[in-house]
Amino acid sequence: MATAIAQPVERENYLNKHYGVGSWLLTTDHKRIALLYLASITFFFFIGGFFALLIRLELLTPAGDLVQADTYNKLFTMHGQVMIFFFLIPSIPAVLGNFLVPMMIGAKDLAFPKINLLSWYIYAIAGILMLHCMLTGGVDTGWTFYTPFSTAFSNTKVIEAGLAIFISGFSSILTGLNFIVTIHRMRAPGMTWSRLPLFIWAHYATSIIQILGTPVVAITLVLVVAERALHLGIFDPKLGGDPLLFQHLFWFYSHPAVYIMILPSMGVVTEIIACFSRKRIFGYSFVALSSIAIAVFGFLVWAHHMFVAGISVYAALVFSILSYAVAVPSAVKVFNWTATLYKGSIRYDAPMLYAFGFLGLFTMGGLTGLFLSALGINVHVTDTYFVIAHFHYIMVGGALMGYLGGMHFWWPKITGRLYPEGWARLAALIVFVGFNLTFFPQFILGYLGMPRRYYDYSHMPEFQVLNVLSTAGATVLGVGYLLPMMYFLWSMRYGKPAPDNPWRAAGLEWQTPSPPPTFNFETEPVVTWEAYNYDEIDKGHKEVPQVVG
Amino acid sequence: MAVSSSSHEDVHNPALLHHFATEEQQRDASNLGMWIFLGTEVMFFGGLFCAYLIYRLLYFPDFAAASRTIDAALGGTNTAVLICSSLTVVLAIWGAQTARRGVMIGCLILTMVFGLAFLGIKGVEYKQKFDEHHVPGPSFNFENVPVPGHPDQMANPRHAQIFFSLYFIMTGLHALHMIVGLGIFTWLLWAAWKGRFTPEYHTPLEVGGLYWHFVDIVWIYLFPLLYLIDRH
Amino acid sequence: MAGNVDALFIFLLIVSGLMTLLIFVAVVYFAARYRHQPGIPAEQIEGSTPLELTWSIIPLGVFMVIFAWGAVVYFKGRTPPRDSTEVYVVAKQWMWKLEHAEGQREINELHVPVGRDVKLIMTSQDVIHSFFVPAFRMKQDVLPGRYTVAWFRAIKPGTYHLFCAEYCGTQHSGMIGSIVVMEPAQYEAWMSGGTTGPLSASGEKIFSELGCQTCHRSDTQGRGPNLQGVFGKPVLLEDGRTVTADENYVRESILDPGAKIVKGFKPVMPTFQGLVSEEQLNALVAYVKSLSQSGQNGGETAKPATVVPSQGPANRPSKGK
Amino acid sequence: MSDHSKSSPLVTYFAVWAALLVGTFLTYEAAKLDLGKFNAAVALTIATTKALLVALFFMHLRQASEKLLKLVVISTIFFLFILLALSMADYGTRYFPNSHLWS
Repeated sequence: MATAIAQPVERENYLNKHYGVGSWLLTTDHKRIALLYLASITFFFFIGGFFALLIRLELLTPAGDLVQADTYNKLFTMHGQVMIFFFLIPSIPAVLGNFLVPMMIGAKDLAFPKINLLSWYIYAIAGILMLHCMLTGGVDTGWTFYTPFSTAFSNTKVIEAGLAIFISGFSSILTGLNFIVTIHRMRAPGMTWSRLPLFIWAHYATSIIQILGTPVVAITLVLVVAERALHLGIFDPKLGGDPLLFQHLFWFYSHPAVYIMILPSMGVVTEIIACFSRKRIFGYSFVALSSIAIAVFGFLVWAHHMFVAGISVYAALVFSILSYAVAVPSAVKVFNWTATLYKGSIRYDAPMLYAFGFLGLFTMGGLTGLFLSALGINVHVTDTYFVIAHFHYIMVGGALMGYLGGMHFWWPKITGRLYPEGWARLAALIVFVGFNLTFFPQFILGYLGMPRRYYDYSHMPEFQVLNVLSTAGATVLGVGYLLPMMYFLWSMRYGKPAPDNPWRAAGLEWQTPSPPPTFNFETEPVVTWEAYNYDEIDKGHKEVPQVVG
Repeated sequence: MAVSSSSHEDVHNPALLHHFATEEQQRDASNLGMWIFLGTEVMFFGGLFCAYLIYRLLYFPDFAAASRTIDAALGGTNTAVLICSSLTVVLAIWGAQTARRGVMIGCLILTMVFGLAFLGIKGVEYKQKFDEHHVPGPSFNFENVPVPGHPDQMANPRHAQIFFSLYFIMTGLHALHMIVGLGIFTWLLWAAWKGRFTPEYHTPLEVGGLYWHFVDIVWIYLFPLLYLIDRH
Repeated sequence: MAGNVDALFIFLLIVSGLMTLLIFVAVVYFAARYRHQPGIPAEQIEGSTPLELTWSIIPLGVFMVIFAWGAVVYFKGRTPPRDSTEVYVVAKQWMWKLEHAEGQREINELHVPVGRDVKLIMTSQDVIHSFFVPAFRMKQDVLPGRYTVAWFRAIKPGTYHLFCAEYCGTQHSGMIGSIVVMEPAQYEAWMSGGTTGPLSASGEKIFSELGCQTCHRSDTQGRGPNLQGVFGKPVLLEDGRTVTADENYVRESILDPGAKIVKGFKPVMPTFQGLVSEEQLNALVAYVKSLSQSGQNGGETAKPATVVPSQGPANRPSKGK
Repeated sequence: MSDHSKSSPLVTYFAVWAALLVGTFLTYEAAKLDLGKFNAAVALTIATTKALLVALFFMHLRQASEKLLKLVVISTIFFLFILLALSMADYGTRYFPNSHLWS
């Protein structure tokens, strides 16, 4: 899609330096790779969204009438797998992170450009395998692959889906590895740790999880595939194995994986809030450290997905209390963002509207997490729509809002074009309203007891009203997601050319042309200022932070 | 695994790559990258060690019985072989550092010979297990094998099968790493032969060496855990 | 149960409602009050460590209260009262098979008396299921290969939904049923309907059909331990460990006799893996359990049990392994 | 990492190599002794010593002037420990009081 971009400005930049398919497929430029990722994850986002739409349509009526039970099971399975492994996990890191991490720290590229390209190819191979799996029958285990259903009972393409996700994991690992090395080794002179934008801190924390968590789920999927192919017994109780071991290993990654999705989004929102309230972030070091704390504590809480699974009650106590420990840094972040607004000079541009949306939805998602970590309540609401609503508030309301906010914020930098502001504000509003209409009723559904992954609720017609509301919301939400897609595409050709720093923002990435030249900076930056020095910009002491040649 | 080989490609040009400011920066980045990759590898094996630990504690007697049927002498020999190969790796780097081309190339070749020997011995072991029907699957047979210390108590074949599953997956994954390592070292040998490495620049050797040593360390743990559960 | 959970839920609703309100009001107020106005620059504030500590420690304190409360509710929900009525549950794709200790069998329907504690001893024949009764705020996964236990006490007559809450395949959403809570009198009437006798009696029959009594004799001469009065008691094992003879232990002893051998006995018992169905296993467990109940409850002394405390190796009662 | 020009003395390499071989031999022999529960402890202690020798001397972790590499190693081991320890928190107490993974 990016090859279609018209040459926006006369200056040579990363988009117009080379032309042709080959110049994209063999590029090692982190900005071009980011666009490769953008195209591919957008593709998967709409596939996953299409599945979601079918799920919601099926649930419009209590009876199972739109699709067959098996089809429905495949729909929610592949919705989850596609959205999590092929959209959310790569979304912000591989697109915005890839584009911005080197620029924000004043580097010419990531430390290992070829590995960066390799990670996209690995992602592409995994994606093709996943597509092949979906087109030739799909998989119906739920995205969680619980054994022994996945290893001994499902007769769908578990092995193929497992391998696809296994492979995609390496793409994620390589991205994380590249970020950590880049952040450690490639910072521009003067870019000390305490001057790093909080976006970088968030990506650093994300990378830790990608590096240390992903391999565990990878090997677990290998075991599932081996178990399914050879009946080894590792997870099969009939052969002496313990199915809960699978759950432990799976959630060891898959709980922290939530933080892979939300942490980068927090980073994006931090940048946006600072820029549009023209302020230093309140409590910089606390926000930075809370990212690391979330990454570390995120590894200690996984079994809160298993409170009714048959684990030891004593272990459940430990995991419950640790789950509250991870809630504290999240709360700290929310308070700091709110405090940043205090005495700011706040503008309501589209990115800021998404950031506000993020704040509200993440707060609600986070607070409902407190319900789920409370052992006594967890028993009732786990595996119901309450959980569905909770994690959509975090992963869609939080992560996706942040992603969209970030796309709007940096779109002028990425493409050199401005998107239509009015449409963008409208889209932000539609997404916010549609989202709440879709998912808020699901909290109530869950507490009333509607289990997740139910295809047919004809014996419980009392659930219909809330389901209808939810489906109506999903339709609105769908429109809200299509809009940005359309005006972004439109703006690539017809949008007004963007100035280098349309938001008068403070980050290093804004001190270079839009779109940036291939090696990001025309002269090598030397950093002499703190992050978020909006006072200096606004008081006119410096029009923009000075870049020393 | 592809990672490590391509991390070498990044630096295969002795000239400084465009996006690094100094050679020092480039070398430090490669080094750090490899160490972090090894962290990933630790967690990769870590999932297996976790499964192993839990089943070993749950089914200790069966694991002990199954472990006894593997040839510990071969396993011990393989440990020694790998240790020797680690030595030749450091000697090869020393050769590069001190401009002793013969030492460098000779030691690289020796490392690969040791690596191949390891895989050969591993193959002999696998062959034995195959002949004894100890390979998990339809032909698996572990009937009437007594539990160590209790001659009248037979090990549970299902639990023994879990042991052998873990044995084959863990050693198999390790062997896969050895094969990747041999690939890396073939390339290093080629590059060394071409005279790419100098006392000033031999980062690929160091990074490849880190990988090789890590594979050695994994085996250092696998050997007692799999072969020596209960041998008295 | 429902009351406890709801109380905590309401508490959480209030706490999180206040928190949400606080954030929302602050955000909306700041956004309006400090909107961009020409000539009024933002005021730069670095941050405040006391403030950071305040809003870390206070939430942490609140969280600990929630944790403790949640843990208490959870513990109550996980610990069946001693004298509960027992129901054996076997889940399979895609139905619930329930068997009362008294012998009544039901499918997808469970009749229980109001006000009585009901303990569910559950296992699955195939994949993981989850026994979920929203009205009782009670849920427990049902696993293949072992027992999980749950309990509830219904306080109002009526019919309540029973759901499978763990995804289990094609007809997952069809694996539903109902809990029928009846007045005691009605329940007695229902119970007196056709039954083949108590579950333990079927268990006794299976016990003798499989020839278990040749070794597990009711004296000290058997090749296997005497099972009288074993259930619920600690058992000394050959390797020096001690276990309590609970449902899972009896189950394991039948299916994997070599795993935990009672002190003083030889590992001579063959496995019954694949030879007994889940229902037969339940019956056997109920039977072994019944051998202890006579002495325990001080009721009718059915058998002159040779209940010996856990030291005596020779006549250690337990499933011989 | 900074002083690569100064190569480690060969003596160290050969000494470490010899120590590793001795360690392997010791592990093998110790396994034949009946030490009860301590067999595993002895085996793992020797293995860890060997792993440390390889990491510190062959992988030059000891000389690494930067603390960063040590931090990478330590944090990896920490997370591995978390995986094992918290899993065991479940398995160790799941059938309590019938749990005897530790005895």
